[in-house]
Amino acid sequence: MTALILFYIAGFVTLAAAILAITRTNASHALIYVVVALLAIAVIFFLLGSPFAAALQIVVYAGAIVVLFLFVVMMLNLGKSSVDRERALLTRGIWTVPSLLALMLFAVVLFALVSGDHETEAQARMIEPKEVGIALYTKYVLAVELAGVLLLAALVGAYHLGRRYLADRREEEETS
Amino acid sequence: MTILYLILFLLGAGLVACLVERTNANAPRWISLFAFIIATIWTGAIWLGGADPETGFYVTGELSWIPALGINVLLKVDGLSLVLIGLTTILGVIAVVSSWSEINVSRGFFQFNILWVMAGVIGVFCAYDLFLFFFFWEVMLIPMYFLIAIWGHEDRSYAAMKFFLFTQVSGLLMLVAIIALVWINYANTGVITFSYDELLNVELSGTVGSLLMLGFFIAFITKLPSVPVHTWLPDAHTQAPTAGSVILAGILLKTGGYGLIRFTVPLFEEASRDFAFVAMLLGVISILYGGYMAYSQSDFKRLVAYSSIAHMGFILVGVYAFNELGMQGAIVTMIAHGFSTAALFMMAGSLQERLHTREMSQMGGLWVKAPRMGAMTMFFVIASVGMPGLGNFIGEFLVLLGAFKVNVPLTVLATVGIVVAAVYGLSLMQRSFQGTPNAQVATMQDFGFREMSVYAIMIVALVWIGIYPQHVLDLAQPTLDALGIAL
Amino acid sequence: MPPTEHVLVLALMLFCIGAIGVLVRRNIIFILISLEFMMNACAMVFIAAGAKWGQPDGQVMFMLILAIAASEVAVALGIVIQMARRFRTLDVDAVSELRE
Amino acid sequence: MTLSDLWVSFPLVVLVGGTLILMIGVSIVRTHRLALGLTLLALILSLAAHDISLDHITEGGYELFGLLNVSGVQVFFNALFLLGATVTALFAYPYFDARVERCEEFYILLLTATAGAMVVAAATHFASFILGLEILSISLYAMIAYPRQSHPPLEAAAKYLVLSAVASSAILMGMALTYTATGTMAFAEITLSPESGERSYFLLGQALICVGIAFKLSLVPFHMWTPDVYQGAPAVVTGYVATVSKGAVIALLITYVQSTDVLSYDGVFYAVVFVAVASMIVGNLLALLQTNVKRLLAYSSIAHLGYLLIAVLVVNTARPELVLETILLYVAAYFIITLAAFGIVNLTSEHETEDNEQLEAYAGLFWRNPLLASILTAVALALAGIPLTVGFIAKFYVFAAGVEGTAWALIWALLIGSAIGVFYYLRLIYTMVKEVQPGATALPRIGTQSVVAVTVLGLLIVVLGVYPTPMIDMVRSIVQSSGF
Repeated sequence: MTALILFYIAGFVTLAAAILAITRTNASHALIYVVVALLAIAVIFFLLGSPFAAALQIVVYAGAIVVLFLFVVMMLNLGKSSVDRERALLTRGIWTVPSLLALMLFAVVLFALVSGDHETEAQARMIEPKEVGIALYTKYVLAVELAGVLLLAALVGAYHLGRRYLADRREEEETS
Repeated sequence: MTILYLILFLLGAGLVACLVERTNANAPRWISLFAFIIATIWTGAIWLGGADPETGFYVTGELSWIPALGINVLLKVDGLSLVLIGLTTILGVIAVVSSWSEINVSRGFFQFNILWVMAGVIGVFCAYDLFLFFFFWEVMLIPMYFLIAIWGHEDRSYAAMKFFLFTQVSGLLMLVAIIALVWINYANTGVITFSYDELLNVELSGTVGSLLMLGFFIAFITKLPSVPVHTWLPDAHTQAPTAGSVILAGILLKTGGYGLIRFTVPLFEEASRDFAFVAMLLGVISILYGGYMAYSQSDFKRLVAYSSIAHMGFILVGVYAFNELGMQGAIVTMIAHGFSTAALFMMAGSLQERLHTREMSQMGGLWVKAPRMGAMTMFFVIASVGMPGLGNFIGEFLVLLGAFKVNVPLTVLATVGIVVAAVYGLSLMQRSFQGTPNAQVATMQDFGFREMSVYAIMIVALVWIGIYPQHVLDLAQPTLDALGIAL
Repeated sequence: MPPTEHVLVLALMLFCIGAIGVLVRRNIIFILISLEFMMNACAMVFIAAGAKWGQPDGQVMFMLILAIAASEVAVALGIVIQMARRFRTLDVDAVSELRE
Repeated sequence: MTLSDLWVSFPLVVLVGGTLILMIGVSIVRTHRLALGLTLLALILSLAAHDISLDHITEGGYELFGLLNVSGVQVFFNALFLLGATVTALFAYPYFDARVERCEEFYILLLTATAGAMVVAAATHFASFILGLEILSISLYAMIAYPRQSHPPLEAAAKYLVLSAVASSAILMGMALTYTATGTMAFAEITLSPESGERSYFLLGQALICVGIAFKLSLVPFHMWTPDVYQGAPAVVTGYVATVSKGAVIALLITYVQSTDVLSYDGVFYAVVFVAVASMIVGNLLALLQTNVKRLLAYSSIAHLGYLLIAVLVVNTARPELVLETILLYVAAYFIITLAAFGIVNLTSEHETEDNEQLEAYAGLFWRNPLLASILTAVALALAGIPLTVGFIAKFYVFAAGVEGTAWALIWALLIGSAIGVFYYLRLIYTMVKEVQPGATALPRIGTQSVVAVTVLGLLIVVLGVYPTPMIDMVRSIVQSSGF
């Protein structure tokens, strides 16, 4: 029962953060909500008996992918002058809602860790990271290799698109 | 096999003509001319060679093509095919000569298209495999499209598009009907074959038979053309260059009539009989409508184009009279119309070349300046109107006789069409060659030897058919017998 | 453990929010964020289904989705950087030249 | 992993290995020519490796790790992908050489994209399906945006990315729901027991997967940005997107429909019928309005995939052999025609700054460059399905499959679509035979290798149109061996 309540709270946080994220006008603000939503989803994963997935969700998604986003957004500095943006970032109002949502999440996780009783469905059960690892390197070994090719393609693509060539530098010098 | 070689010969000549233009701009037309002369002699030789007494075919050829689908290159020439192939090769000569000095841009490609159209048409006339037939049926459109689109007159893009679209779409209906027929045969016998002879035996239930028959019928009357799918013809004929009009009116329209006789009627005999009244009615409407429209035209070429619709109405009436007289009449009309209308289109071409107009209001009194042209026009107008002693008369008379046995009121209406023909024919003559000469007509040149020799061929042909039609009738008779229809 | 149906409802709602974002927003960064939500919704269903059937496959699929999302973001951000550098805007419609 | 596993997957291994060697090679010496050479070598070796893998494939295909299944059909598709990639590489060389500073990465992406296509075509499991699809798509984003200094490619890449990612998400969600309902992700095991209470998830999942596939094939009404992508991408890449990426999804569609029998659910079936009819009609109608050759080809390809869907839809009413034969022939014909079409667009713009893609740019091409004009004419006629071209054979087969499956409504749509199609294909031809405008210049000198490639494709269009027997025999033997 407690798990159910926790799930509802996490679910509410997810949806609320997601809605807020996609309705922001400032990309940096939106990304903060994204982090919140992703963390809430990690909680749900945990409640679903997949601690390993929950950990990965935080490390890779919230940790790596969103940071990548943030990095690009900061680097580009589009729109009005960046000073305006910085100032807006610091106002109190912007921060209240994400903080509240995150706080709720924290409470949920805390409660889940303390209570620790999981009711299960007929077949439903907790799946250990070990099991996942075994599946990954037996049944899905080809998929892992293909994922490697996928990352290689992404690497080459991002490298070509992201890097500056001679012509780019020359162009920039001319404009500046 | 010899007929396949004839087709390949024309195709090859087309390629040579196209390629040789770079070295010599005059060579293509000579190549083309000789190719058609050789083809005519070739056809004559086939005729003289006589038919195989057992099968009734002059030549046959079979070659494996797509065995996986039971498709073969199956070519057979019987009397009907031979007559039409002869008409094709002779008109080929005429088309080349008629455009001798008209075409100045890319002559090689022009001759290429003419040769390829003719090769396609010959293929249509002797294909005994439905897939092959459809193949040729569509292939001849492409060079014809180019003839109109490249060397046509002011509205050529529109006219070429309309021509292609009508024939292509109606052709697709036929393709669906062909495939459905083949697959019905497959369901019955377990064999996929496109062979005409095999498919003649397919048993069809009433509705299915009617639907498939309509698929073929619509394709053929579009080409013929008959009301209500005739609207491409006035545009295409008017805009095409002279050789294009000659080929269109002389030969391409005949493939529609041929298709009706060879495919629609035998393959779907029962359905066709049920449909005969509608078809004859369409024919009569075409006759009257074509005549009426022809009379109200001011453009020389357009007038002749509409008159073609009227003449083609006779073919529809003749075929669907379902008796020997009607069919024979239709065939003779096809041949005679081929010559007489081709001649009139050539005349229009010659006039346009000299006067740079096709408007009859700009003409008048030409006879004085160009008596030979006048005489020729007079002859072919009269032939076209149906003067006894000339080919068209025989054809239309036989058609009317045949139709009379079946449906008297329609026959009467068709006969009215002949009277209308006389009216517009003579009006054409009067408006262009009689009356007071126009100022710009003063410098007009009369026909020279080249033109006169071509007209001579056509006059001989028409008189021959008119006085002694038995040759054509004899040639076509075995075909009609072989159709196995109680005529 | 929460019932699968409830997780599905939540995931579908998240998926729809993402889809709405893709449709409504014109700034490519926001479109990408919305796409991330859609992907996450998928991942959530896989995890729930894996738990429901007691199989590790659901989590394996989640990891594959992680790889996919990471690669897409990498290339997408590369395109974003180029767009920003060339057109000084991230609005997909504002840069639109491709039409009749 | 056994030795025969390795042999069967050898073409894929060669391709991926080739990618790595190419990467190493590029990192040592950055020469465009070397990159092209290594790419062609990898592609050809991979094609040759199929010969080895064929020896190990038994009737009905060879199962690899439960994720892939390789049979004659897959080998056929792979051969087409490799052909497409080879042609693309040949066209890309002069095109990028003239306008991009660093060209080598393009070939790496080309190889990974082709590997992705091969995975998609052979997929029998959701995991391999989505991975292959993503390898393909991600490579394509970068390939489309490759000439990053110009505007249209970047915009096209951004649009394609969004479009494709939405499609992927839809497919993923569909997979997840299907997995929830059935507890399996292998195509062959996906069935719904009739008493199951999870029918709604299952159907929603299948519907989402269908929507995703329709996105990837850019069928109406999921075609919104396709013309923009086609127009903005460099012509070489457009040709690749139009052929290989769509071919891969079609191959997958065959396996998927066959093993899950999803079309036997009425709702799914009629939805696909709607999509097919809409694609045929709307695709052709919108193509009428285009004055840009790339956009015209985009709409035309939408329509062509609608035609192809007819064959897929009659899978339960016509003989399966005929259905498969039709699809394979149609895809082969479509590959040849489309590659030739974009090849010509590419050829005529090799030395321009922007792609030479306005219809008016082709005015009088017949008199300026008869060879290219003749090939483009063959292409237009083939797309219109006129005899003498391989396009007719393909359309003939679709008609035959439709007639055998008694899908009369679809045949009517095909007839109407073809009729509309004739208009704009003819307009293209007419543009080429128009008189040369006074301002029009002769075409610049163009690279020999691209001309040869385009000429070979043009000859294939005509030769296979006149004498299709070798192609039909080959396809038929593949169909028989695959045990469809």
